[in-house]
Amino acid sequence: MFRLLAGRFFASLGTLFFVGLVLFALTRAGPGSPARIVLGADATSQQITQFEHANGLDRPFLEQYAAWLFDVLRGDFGKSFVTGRDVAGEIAGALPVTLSVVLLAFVIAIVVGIGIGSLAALRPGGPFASVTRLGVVLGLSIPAFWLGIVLIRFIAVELRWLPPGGYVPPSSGLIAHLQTIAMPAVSLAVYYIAVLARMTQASLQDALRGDYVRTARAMGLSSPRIVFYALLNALPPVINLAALSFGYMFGWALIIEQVFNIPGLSRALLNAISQRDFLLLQGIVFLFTAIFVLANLGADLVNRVLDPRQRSSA
Amino acid sequence: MSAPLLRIEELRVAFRGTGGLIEAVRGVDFGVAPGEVVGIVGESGSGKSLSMLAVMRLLGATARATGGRVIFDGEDLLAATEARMREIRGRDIAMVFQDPQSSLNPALTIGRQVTDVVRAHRRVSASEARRIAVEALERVGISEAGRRLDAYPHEFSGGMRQRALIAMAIACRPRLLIADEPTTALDVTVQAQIVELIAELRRDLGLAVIFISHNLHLVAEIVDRVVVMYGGKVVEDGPAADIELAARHPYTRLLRACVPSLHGPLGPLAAIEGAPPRLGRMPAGCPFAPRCPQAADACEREMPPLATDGARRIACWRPQ
Amino acid sequence: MSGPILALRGVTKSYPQGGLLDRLLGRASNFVALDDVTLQIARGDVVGIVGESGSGKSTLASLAVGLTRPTTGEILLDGEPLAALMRDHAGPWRRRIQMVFQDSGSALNPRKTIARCLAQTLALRGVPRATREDESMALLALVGLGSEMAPRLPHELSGGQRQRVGLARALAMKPDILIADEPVSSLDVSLQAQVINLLSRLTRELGLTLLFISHDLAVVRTLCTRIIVMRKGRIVEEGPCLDVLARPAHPYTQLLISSVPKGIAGRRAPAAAAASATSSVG
Amino acid sequence: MNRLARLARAADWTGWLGAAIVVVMIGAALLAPLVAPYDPVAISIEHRLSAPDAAHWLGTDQAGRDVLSRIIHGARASLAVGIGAVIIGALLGVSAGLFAAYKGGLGDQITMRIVDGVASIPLLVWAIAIVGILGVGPVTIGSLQFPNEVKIVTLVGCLFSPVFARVTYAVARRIVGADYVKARYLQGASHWQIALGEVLPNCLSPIIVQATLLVAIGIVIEASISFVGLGVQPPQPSWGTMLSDARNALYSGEWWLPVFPGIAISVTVIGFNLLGDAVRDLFDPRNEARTLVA
Repeated sequence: MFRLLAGRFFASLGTLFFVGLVLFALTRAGPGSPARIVLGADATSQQITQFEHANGLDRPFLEQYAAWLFDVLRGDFGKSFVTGRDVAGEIAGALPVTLSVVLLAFVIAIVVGIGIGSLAALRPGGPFASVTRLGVVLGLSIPAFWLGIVLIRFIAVELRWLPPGGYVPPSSGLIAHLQTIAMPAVSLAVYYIAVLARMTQASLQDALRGDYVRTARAMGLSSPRIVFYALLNALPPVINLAALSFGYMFGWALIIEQVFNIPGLSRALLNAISQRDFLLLQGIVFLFTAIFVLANLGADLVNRVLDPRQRSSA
Repeated sequence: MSAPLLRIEELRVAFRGTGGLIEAVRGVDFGVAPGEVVGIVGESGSGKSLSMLAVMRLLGATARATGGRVIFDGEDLLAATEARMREIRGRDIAMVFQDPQSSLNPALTIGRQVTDVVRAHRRVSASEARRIAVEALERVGISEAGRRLDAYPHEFSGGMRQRALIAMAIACRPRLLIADEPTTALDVTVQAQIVELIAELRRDLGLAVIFISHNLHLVAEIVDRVVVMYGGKVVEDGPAADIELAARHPYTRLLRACVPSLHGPLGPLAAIEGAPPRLGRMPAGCPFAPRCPQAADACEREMPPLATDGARRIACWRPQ
Repeated sequence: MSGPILALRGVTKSYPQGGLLDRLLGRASNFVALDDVTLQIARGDVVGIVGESGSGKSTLASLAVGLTRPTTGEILLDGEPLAALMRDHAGPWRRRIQMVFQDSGSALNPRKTIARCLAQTLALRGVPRATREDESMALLALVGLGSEMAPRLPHELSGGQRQRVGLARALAMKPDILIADEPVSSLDVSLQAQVINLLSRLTRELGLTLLFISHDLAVVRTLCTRIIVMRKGRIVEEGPCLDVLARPAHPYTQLLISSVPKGIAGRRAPAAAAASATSSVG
Repeated sequence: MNRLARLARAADWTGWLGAAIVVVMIGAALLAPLVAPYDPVAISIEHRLSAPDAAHWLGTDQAGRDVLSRIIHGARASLAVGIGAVIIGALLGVSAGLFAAYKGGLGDQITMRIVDGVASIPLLVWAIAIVGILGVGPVTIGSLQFPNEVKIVTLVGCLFSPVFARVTYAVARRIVGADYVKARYLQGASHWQIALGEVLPNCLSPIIVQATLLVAIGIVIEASISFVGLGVQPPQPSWGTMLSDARNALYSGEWWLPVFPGIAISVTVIGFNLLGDAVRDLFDPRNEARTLVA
């Protein structure tokens, strides 16, 4: 078991290393070198050489990458050439904002999605299952950012129940904090509610058709117990998908933050793009990728831990 | 014959199709006495498993019993409430299935699955349930049962899994065990062991058994009486020796002759031409008529009744 | 002409187990499916290979036709090493050894009509387009199917009919050796008898060498002249079929024989039943 | 009439609806210049911000441009990105999956690890970042100039490829092990004949299902990237930029500006999702209601 965990962990690190390398190469592939961007078009070649040497940009590519990666692993994302600010500090300021939206959306998606999916699976062909089917298609089809716009229009502008945007940190009051992240989190969650509901429904329905469920019925077990039997086998793929969704949600949170004008990683990333601050961009994208890879790893591990067959074969 | 423990009367089961109901079990009729072992023999599509699922009320969403009665111990199971059925299943009648691999829950230990059955029917403490589970597992020949309680199904071999399933079935001492092709998915040597185990349980626990199989030889080894089914109907029913050695229905005779044996004469096997009737395309008359070498016009037109002849019953216009 | 048509010499097949990392580091463990097997099949022999799951009988079949390669050892087809022949993937040797599979629903491509399946097979044997249809019909007739089967898809056929098509497909290559891997085990008993009779007739009429792989001793007895009993990747007993079944030398063969259902004749008195299963042979 | 049959027919009905939506949208995109009542980029100050009326069915925007015409023309970018990315993703992914499944052994493992690697890239973030790095200008290859969307199509296509690779791999590996494939091999059929003639045709249905569902996701991705200003560049119309522009109208009451482009995206995506679901139901062997009666 431990060997398996370690193996998966190192495989993920390896993935991150290579994906990071691609990212590093891509940031270097864009038009304009960092020196040109910082020093302007008028800079002399001597100034540029000097700048590049001072910032280690004249070293071999792989060496630069290794140095950067090593620093990142210690929590040092470097200092921006453009703003002169510490990239790690910038990220540390924006990450909790994004994280609070994503976490709330994640909780909503899991509770509502798995709940709806389970209920729909218990009575296949029933009215609730039909409604779920329709709801799932709608949930999958309405883009989160448009849903956000519609929510702002009705909940914030017409009904004035919630603020239309902005962000209040939890330190300035939990209620106010939740009020600011409620609509973004819901907009973000809807798609994943649909995804998880559909998966739960399909998986549980499948499990309920399983031979072991028939056996349990033939032995006279009660219905709740039989559903529990089926859930034990139906949930691992759902939990796997939920873990993956956590990673995906960060990506879509970028767009949602734009809609609700939330100062999270999205603003930092778009700023980095508009200022051509590649070190900041690199840092943020690497962070996203790391979160995504970890979510993948988590999904994988959850599956293995839940499945006794894989647990003991490790 | 003493008063039957189970009496199936004119049982009909149909699938729901887009064009309405498709009848697959078309009036099955037989009884099982207490402690009696009955074999049901038939090919795929004969309705043998389906009628037993109907007895257990386990047909699922796609099929349902459309007629007849299933009297168990004086009670019509087809009219019983689902709650009542839950009491009966596992406590009075238990059923084991063909594929022991998929019939056990892969996510739970063997012990948990057996004790769950015990606790579904008896108000006992956890430790008492465990004791009963160990006893049941030992009863079906699983050694070191106490230690094996914590094993998961995938850690068991196919034969062991089938034993564990039988342990679940007998844990509450039911009076009737329905075994649906319990050995088909197993290796021959294991198959012999399981057959032996069922014979043993019957002897020691006084259990009545319905043993479903496609193999007449296998069934004849342990059962008292054989019910032969074809096309959703009982075609012949009688003491095992009579059915195997002196069957009167042409289908039963051919069924026996077309299975090769280790002792009979060599040479081509008796073959039954054609294939069993498909669901929804049952002939109007005797279902076997299209393949029957003895078929006459009457056979094609009208289904022969199941006529009693001493200890047996035969549904054939031209019995041999 | 005198040597064995198929020979295995010290053939072992093992499968590595473990993930990519294990394999790259060369620390994967091995599962031995076939363990140092030597045997010879004479031309015209009808050989039954009997064993339970894990006995290696199916591995032996896929090695003999060249679906997999042995880890060690040598397979000779008419004296020529199979390893050398296989360098020419589509060589003329291919047609000489063909296989019939278990009817698992995957023996025939679900998207191809029977006619197309046979025509494509004939094309690979080099039969000109013009005569393919006639020959397909002849093949269907050979296995006892009418020409009305030709335009049908596999799911429109019964299990027995599909198995006949599988046989026709193998025969389309005009093989010398036919390997049949549990060809009747998933069929209903009445259809099983039809296919066994058909195989028996065809081997006789076409002078085929048949390797019949089965778990069913009674079926092997009906069909085969020779029997090979396998267990855990090894041959435990072999010889003329009737001799081995009448006087099994190996305890495992005895156990297999005693496990065959014998109907009423196999009924034991309650006391005798308690005795060891191996003692009640015959 | 029983419930299962009704449900099966309901599925057919929604499938047809999905197909109809997809056909209408693709038709609108292809024939945009003919179908659209106005020039989508023609500015008309005197008609700015007019509510839906007989002249402008869906109203006009801040620059007096006809919303309906902009939506019809916007379908081009959306569908081009959605469908284009799926084609690229399918070409890459299906060949990788087919190769890995057919080849087996080390080649299989290495290919699928690469697929895992690509799959562990967060699609949207990377698409935004890479367009950000490369800039939103047109791409020039030789004498040909492509709009910014080409970057998005290629990127999204690459990032879609693992989905296709995994689906193909999962199905193809089962088929490669099927007896009819072995039989074909034993007849001396070439690897190409087997891979393309036996394996691929039997993998197609789940691939088509995925393709349909991924077009839907591609459309949303295009809209999202355009929404943050990194996709289709003004004045060219796109559903994403229209919504982005409409944010200013949230407080001033021009409801038609945010509503109609959003509906356009949602309806198109619903169309592809319904179509994909219907295709899935059609092919899914587990669909008992169908297999049982067949």
